[in-house]
Amino acid sequence: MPVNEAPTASAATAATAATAATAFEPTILAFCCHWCTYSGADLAGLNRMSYPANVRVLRVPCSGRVNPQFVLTALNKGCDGVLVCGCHPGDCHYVSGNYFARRRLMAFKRLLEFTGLEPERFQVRWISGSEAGKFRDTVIEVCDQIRALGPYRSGVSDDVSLNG
Amino acid sequence: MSLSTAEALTDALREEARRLLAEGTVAVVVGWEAGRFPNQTTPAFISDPEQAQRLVYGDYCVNTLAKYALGEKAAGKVAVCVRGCDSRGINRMIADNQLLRDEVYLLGLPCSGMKDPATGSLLMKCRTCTEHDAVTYDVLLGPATAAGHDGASADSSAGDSEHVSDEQRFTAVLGIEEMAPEKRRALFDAAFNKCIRCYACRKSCPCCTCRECFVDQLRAGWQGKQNNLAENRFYNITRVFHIGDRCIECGECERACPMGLPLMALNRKMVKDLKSLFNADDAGMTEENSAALGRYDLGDLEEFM
Amino acid sequence: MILRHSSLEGLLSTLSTGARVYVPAKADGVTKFVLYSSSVRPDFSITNTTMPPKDLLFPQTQHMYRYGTDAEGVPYVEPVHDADDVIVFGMRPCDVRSIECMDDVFLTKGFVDVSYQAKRERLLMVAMACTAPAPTCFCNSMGLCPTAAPLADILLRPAGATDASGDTAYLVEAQSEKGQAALAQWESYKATDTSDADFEPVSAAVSCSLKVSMVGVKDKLEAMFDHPIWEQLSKKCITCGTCTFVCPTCHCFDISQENRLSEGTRFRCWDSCMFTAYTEMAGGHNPRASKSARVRQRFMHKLCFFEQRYGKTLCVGCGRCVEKCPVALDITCLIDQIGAADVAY
Amino acid sequence: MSHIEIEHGCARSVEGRDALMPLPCRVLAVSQETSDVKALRITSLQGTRPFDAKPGQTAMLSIIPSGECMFCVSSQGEDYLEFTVKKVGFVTEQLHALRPGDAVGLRGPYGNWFPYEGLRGKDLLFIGGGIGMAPLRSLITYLFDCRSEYGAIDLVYSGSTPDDLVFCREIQEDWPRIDGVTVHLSVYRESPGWDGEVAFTAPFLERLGYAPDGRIAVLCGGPSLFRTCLASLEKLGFAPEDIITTLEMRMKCGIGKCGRCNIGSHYICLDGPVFSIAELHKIPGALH
Repeated sequence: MPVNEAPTASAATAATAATAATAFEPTILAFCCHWCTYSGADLAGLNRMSYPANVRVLRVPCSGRVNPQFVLTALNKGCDGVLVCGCHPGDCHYVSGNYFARRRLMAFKRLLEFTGLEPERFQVRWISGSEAGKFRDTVIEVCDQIRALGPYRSGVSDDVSLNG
Repeated sequence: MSLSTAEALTDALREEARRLLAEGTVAVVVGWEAGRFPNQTTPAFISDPEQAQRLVYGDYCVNTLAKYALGEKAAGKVAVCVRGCDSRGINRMIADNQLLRDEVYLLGLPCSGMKDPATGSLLMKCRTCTEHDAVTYDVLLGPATAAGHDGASADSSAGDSEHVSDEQRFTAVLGIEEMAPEKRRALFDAAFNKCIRCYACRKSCPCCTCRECFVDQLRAGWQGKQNNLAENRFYNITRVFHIGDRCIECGECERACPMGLPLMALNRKMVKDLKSLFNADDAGMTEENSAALGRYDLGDLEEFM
Repeated sequence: MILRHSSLEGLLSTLSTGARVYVPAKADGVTKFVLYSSSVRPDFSITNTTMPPKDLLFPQTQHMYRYGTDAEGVPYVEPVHDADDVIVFGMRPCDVRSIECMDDVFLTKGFVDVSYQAKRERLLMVAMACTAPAPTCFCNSMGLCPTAAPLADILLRPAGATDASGDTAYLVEAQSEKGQAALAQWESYKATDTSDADFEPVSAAVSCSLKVSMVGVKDKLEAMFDHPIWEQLSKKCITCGTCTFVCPTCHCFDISQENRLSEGTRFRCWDSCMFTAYTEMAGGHNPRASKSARVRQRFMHKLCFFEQRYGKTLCVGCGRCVEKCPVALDITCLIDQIGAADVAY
Repeated sequence: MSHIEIEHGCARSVEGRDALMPLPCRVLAVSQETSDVKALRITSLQGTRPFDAKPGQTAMLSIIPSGECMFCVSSQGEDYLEFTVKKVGFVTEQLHALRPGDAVGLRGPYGNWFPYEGLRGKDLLFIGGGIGMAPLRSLITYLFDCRSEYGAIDLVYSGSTPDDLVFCREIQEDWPRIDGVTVHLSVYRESPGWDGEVAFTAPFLERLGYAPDGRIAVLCGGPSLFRTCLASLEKLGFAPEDIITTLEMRMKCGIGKCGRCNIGSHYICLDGPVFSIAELHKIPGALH
């Protein structure tokens, strides 16, 4: 496991509630391609690089596997930000997966932002297996951005009253 | 269109429908008939030549009929009345392998935009329509209107249907894009809050033809059944994304929505982005499937480095 | 008691100190019953709100209970209580009648629905008689009167005469003990310079222009289960749930749940007999797989089955489905067709 | 001749209890009946029988966080209710993964019951297919408990393969030893290790040639078995009043409110599931 022991989502939520907003620690879900970023994260661990424990790494076979619905689901289930990482264009293990992902996620990101999502909350980066430093820097950067934004309000608990 | 044009087209439609049914060319004709209220029409399904006189055509044929071809084709060849929107819907379903061109017989009709029977004003969906006239048909009943075609306008009221520029087509999208993010969020949160998830939008959409919608994949659990902002947002955004690169911009979803959600602004956001990013074609203009998200180009814009 | 339109605002703000008061208004472009506050502008000229008031008793999502496992590993289930004192101010007679239908469903036949009952007991219905039925209204034909709402606790009838200031007056009558008791709060707002006798309330002569005949419809339908009318009629239906969701009497629901880690909430939510998945069973068999079977179910339930079971029609003639159906599949046209059908009964 | 009276809509809510709220319970025991059928015995947290159910009544069993499914109580003991669960979908798959001690939710009992009072003194013919044995078993085991009060009991039971015969050992070995009980088994396909009858239920039933003679038939099985056996029973001369069945339909609430199990003016969960064929003839769509 390339990730440090992380607090559970509910512990993070409880911590947020208990202390001031400055103490907010975001939960970030990172979909990492098995063939590149996942190894890059592993390498970061081997090299004892430290990066925020806010990120939860979820291994996927390819960035092309990341159904945009995953992103919405992650936000609805309590994540404050979502990061999708895959191989650099041209390097896809399956030849074209990341090319499809690039188009799809580019359009999807614009659609989410159109409906008011802060751009920082959903990001896509290409990180190869040797780019441990880039993985660390990306996680730090995204984490700082989302910490500054504060928690994501999905509206899960606001049941819609049709009348009222 | 003028009353006389509407009457002439109605007569031509009835005659053609009667002939097609009597000769056995088609099993059913899908068109419109008068409803209970003044100017109201409702989709009609005629399989008896004697009943062809029920068909009407005029300024108030608000329903886009394309999707009915899927339900009717089991009985034999289906004649469908088509204008720009209906014909693009048919093309779209052919491209999506839902329909064969041979399973339908298309009765092309000129269109100068349809009106709301309650108010008499041009329907929202028709104000931003780029293709009033059928893009494909087996027979054309009456002359084409002006928009997008070379022919002279059918009559003076065709002025309603002057060519719609991209700027006009994307007015709503551009307006929203200019807003501050918080304002956009507030706008769509209010809209998604209104949604009752009756699914009229997906049911009326000629692009929504999945045998099993993600909404109904209970085992996968994509869509919770609770009505709250998060679930409503999930549904609406996913719906748009699923049809975004195939949307024919018929506007049926927005017309069908009982709660008045700005669904076409969402659809057109996708259409506009795909057009500008990937030079996507307008959907449903041909039978070819050229959906922008189903393919890629090595030289696509790179913004994820 | 006579109440002037100009005193309504004062009355509503007084009432809203002790209860949640809902009034007809337009919010985000949709007319519905909105929780009253000083920023809400009630609009009593709306004949029928797009969304009926049913969700005040039967919310689209009703959380029923929470569950989980405690520290010792023992499972627990605890109810969610959320009933409040609610006043619906300005319900139309058809909507009042719809509550009567819902009462039959949720409060009778051996099982009482606990969450409905809790809300129902704390609901005060203030009805407003109709003076101008909408073109899609047909409540007369369903046995209702646009100016009477027998089940309402309090009935407001706009009085025919307006005074010199042009201020509309309402004749206020309590129709139940609960209503009578509630009127105490209204006393200070009543018009003191006039008496009930000076006003002629809107009369029973108010009538819908849309009329259908229900004579024999139920009996004929009993013999029409296999009639070709369902196949023909359902062709244009796109099987969305609009008609069922805007209907004030449709009460079908599903039960589902929302989980978070080891805890969760089970809720019930509106469902629609128009949806394929509604009757689909585990293993895939669906007793109402076809569109025509589902359309038949909806109309048979409204016009025949419910009457057999509870002695009243499940349609109150509010016209919401007539107005909102995206393909104009009109229940009044269906009733006409049944009337015209050559079926012995 | 008077016919058997079946009560409808006779279930009632328990005072002070929300009929839609499950009781937290535990699994007492699990037994694998066939490759895809398990019998689950459910006990309350206090180790008592969660509630009493009459033969044929149903209850809603749930893995609380996943969802609920309606089952017929297939038998009951001092400290448990037993349910026979076939793996067909999402919830039943999880029910199959349960082990003794695991938590489940249970609410009920719902619906009506077999008219065991009215059947007293009668000869009975049970016809079942596959998982359809579950509801029949609730009545059969009840009859065994007061054996002397009832006449002859004949059972015609079949399944696609021997593996689809639920409670097979019990039915084959124990039941025929009981006085006045005759068991006829068949499978639809030749199967290794099966030297018994190979036949579809309806022709098998006709071949056995049961005459009505005041006998009451109780029928439960899938749609095609139901249709064909019903025709056979009518051919054998059984009056629709003398054929009793129990219906299956998707149910959610169990208390006649949610609408999906509505047929005609009836709700199967509340007014049923037990009906006579004569009654079903009068309900539009019930025999479709």
